[in-house]
Amino acid sequence: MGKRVGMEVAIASAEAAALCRFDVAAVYPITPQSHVAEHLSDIVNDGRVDASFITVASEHSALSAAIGAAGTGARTVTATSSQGLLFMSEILPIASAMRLPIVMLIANRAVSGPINIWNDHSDIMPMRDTGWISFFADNGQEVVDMTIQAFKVGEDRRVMLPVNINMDGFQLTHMVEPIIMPDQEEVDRFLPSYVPYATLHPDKVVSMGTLGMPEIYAEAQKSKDVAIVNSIKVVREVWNEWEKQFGRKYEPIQSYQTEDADVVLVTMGSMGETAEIAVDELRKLGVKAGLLKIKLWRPFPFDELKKAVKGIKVLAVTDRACSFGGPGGPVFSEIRSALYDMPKRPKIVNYIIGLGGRDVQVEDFMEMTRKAAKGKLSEPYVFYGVRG
Amino acid sequence: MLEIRWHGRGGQGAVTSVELLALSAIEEGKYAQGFPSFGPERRGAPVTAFNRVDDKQIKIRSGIYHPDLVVVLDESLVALVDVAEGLKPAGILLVNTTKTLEQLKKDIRFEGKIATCDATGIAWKELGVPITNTTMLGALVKLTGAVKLESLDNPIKERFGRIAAKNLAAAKRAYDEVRIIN
Amino acid sequence: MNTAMKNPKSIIENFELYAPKLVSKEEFFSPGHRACQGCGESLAIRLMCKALGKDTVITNATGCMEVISSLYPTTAWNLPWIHVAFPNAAAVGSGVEAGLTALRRKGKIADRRIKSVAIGGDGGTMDIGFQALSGAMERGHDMLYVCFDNEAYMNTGIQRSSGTPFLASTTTAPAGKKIPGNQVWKKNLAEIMVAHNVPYVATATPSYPIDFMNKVKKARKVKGPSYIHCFVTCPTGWRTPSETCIKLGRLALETGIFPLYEVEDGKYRLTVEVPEKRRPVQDYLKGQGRFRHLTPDQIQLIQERVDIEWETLMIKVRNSRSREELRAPRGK
Amino acid sequence: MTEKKWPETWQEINPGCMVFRPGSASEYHTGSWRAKRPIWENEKCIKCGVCYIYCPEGCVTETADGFFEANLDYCKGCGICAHECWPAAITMVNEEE
Repeated sequence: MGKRVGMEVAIASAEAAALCRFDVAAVYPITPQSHVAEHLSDIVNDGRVDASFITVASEHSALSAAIGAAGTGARTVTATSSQGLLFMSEILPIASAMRLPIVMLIANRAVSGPINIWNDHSDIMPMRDTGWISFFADNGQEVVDMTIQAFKVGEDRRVMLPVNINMDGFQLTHMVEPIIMPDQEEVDRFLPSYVPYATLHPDKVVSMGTLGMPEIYAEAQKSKDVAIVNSIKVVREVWNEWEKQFGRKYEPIQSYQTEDADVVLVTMGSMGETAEIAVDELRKLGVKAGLLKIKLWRPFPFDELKKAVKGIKVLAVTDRACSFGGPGGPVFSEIRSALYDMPKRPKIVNYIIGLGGRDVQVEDFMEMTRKAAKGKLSEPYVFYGVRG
Repeated sequence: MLEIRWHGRGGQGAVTSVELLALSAIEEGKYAQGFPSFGPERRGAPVTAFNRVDDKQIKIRSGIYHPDLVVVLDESLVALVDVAEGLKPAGILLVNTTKTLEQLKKDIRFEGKIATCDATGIAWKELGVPITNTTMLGALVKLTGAVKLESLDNPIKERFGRIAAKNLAAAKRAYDEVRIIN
Repeated sequence: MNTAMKNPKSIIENFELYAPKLVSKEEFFSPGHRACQGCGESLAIRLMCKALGKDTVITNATGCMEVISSLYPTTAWNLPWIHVAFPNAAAVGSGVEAGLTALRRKGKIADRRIKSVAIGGDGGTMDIGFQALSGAMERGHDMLYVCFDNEAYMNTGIQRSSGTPFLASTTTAPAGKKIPGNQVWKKNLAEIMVAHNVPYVATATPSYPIDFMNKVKKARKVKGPSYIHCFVTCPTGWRTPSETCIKLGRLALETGIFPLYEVEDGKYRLTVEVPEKRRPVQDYLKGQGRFRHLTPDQIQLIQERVDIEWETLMIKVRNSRSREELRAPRGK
Repeated sequence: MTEKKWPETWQEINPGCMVFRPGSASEYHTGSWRAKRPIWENEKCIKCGVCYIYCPEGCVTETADGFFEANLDYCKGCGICAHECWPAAITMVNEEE
């Protein structure tokens, strides 16, 4: 059942894509994604996967070439980070509108300026409304598993949408850690070969990317929204299947020590495991702390969230991005809005943490939890640990 | 859990060392992390890299501030960088040097154990080049027992191919020669 | 009276006179498209598709041709067609090529060559799409890029592009009281493509349909990148009568403003001869609304520059040699 | 001009707004744009096909006897064919005539 190996997570993500036997990779290098780009090209140039690797001239071209390739029916992968993702932003909503199941590995990184190459989530957050399915990984194992799952979810005829896997830059991408790498035969069993809905080929002529007049544009948008909203069923299905075959459980929202918890942290990405230690430490001190880890960011798991917060008095939502001039961090405002209709909802506070590679330690999570217990902070959202 | 900080200069292979140690531990069935100080690495500039090794799953993903062991690949760094910063009082400072304790004490403010190993000398003899990262791995293994010495075999073979045997020989010599000098 | 009647020698030789009859009757660009009356670009597309034939995938940059041909739920295209955005046709086309190549190699699609062809206007090619084009050509994809250059952003309302000629009046470089239109000379993209070592580069115009179609066929055969810079008239943007669409392309050639040539493996060749004594640029400029404001001095300035450009090209035609010819003989 | 046929509901929109009916633009008739239409005088026609090749609509077709005619469902009346015809066999006349 797979092989336990030590591997850098960026490399492991490329290996996972290789297990999916991709046909085309179009990738432009950017720190901290560059090891993904390099390793994908290693895999292709060593002939381990029969694929074309396009050394595109920009991220804009990377996603554009990925769309062209996916349009022909090729299983296509790309990867980026930060400014690169923002440079792709023109093309992101088109990829989903064209219903092409491209898989994108994102090494999450802060957005300039000032320029900063370190990890936070300010690259993906502005892209949350582009119609991509978004997974967030806690660790290298999840990166590998989610990469394989992403192809299956995206290519499902009921979905037909691009999927991105968010892995924290450096914290995950540059980490050598133990990972169970599934066998090729296992992945082949899990992931059937891709049968595209339509392809650019003269044998069956299609026009892709047509003009939507006002008379149909709104209907087209509705159809895309329904597709992504409904995709959560397929995500659950694929994750159940994964658990059955590989024994590792995935849930849109993963709860940790929340059954009797009064105050519960909310995290996305690699800080989740550090936060678990904080919960353990707080429990030793008699604080009924817990943790919710969001694994599926789009489509947002509203039902799972409502179920997960039952009985909780205070939610301390951490955000690794700002919404300047907005109501708080994007995860916070999402969660607060999601729970608005609940007759008995927890109080919700918001910490902006871990911006641009700022380390957040166990003690920080403990302190945040303790301060949040009152259900109110000094400000609507607090930049935790910011000097001044 | 064992936490280790490596000091070297860009190009000296500190990042390779943390990777090799992590791979060796994982191969033993242990849990480990190996990661560089995040950011651009420039040849010649002082760099750090980190390891965690444990028998249980390692959840923590924040930085290492209080290591159990500090490894210094390049003795010239001792005068430039506070290599003992945050080192646990019960921890060990391992330096690639031929200097005496008195000489080292001029630059190092650390009351705990200090170990030295002439890794440069060993590397010259065994490898023909003054690249000390694999050599110092042997010294590290001796001082910490993080992994078994033979667990270095496979990762080093995979990494270095034809010159693996020389690297392993160098590590073995450092394993034998490293001394705690206080 | 058309120019052909006045100066029959300058246009088509007798051989070419009946050539249209020999052209494939198959239409891959259907009527019902919403291009303006007398649109030179839609004509060029129609001819290009005939020359390409059915084993082709078209990638279209945003622009007039995409808008007028693809109103959902209909399409004017009888070829596989994809449009993504404005600046990226070359990148998308390179992905199409990579996809087709990989799938063919892996036996997932039929084993026959399908040509990826990307098209865009002057703005989508020479300005916003330039980086993507440079990358796609430099990487050596087996693809053809055709730029349909009507010398301004026509889709958005005749704004100036780097393809806009010197002193032409556009909506963002208007003929004002102080500044008389576009202040710089047109960018020579064909030359830039030659500098990319693209094995086949050509200029063309639908006014010379057989020449254009032959170039498309030749470019299609190239196993690697090829580039055609196709000069097309825009009656709306140029403020010219719709019926003069073809004549203007001919005048552009006969005045030397837009010479028709090809560069094969580095060697330049004129494909349509121009009379020894070229017509004055005045003949081309007059009657175009965008040049109506020009003074005799300004026309003279254009004439001088065209003369220099022409001579520059002639030097290349006379002296350039293909890489094959330049290859040093091996051994002795 | 034919009726615009939009899909009625979002459910009827093809995924990705893909169109699987090549050449379906011809359902729309651009003939209504025309103010003048071309008339061929076959006595003058030399059957060279210049009118056919230069038509931006592709709506000029060859008849069985080798002459040419325009499909007036699509002809926009641009006048290129008349302007380019060597023997002046085509004239543009007002739609009302």
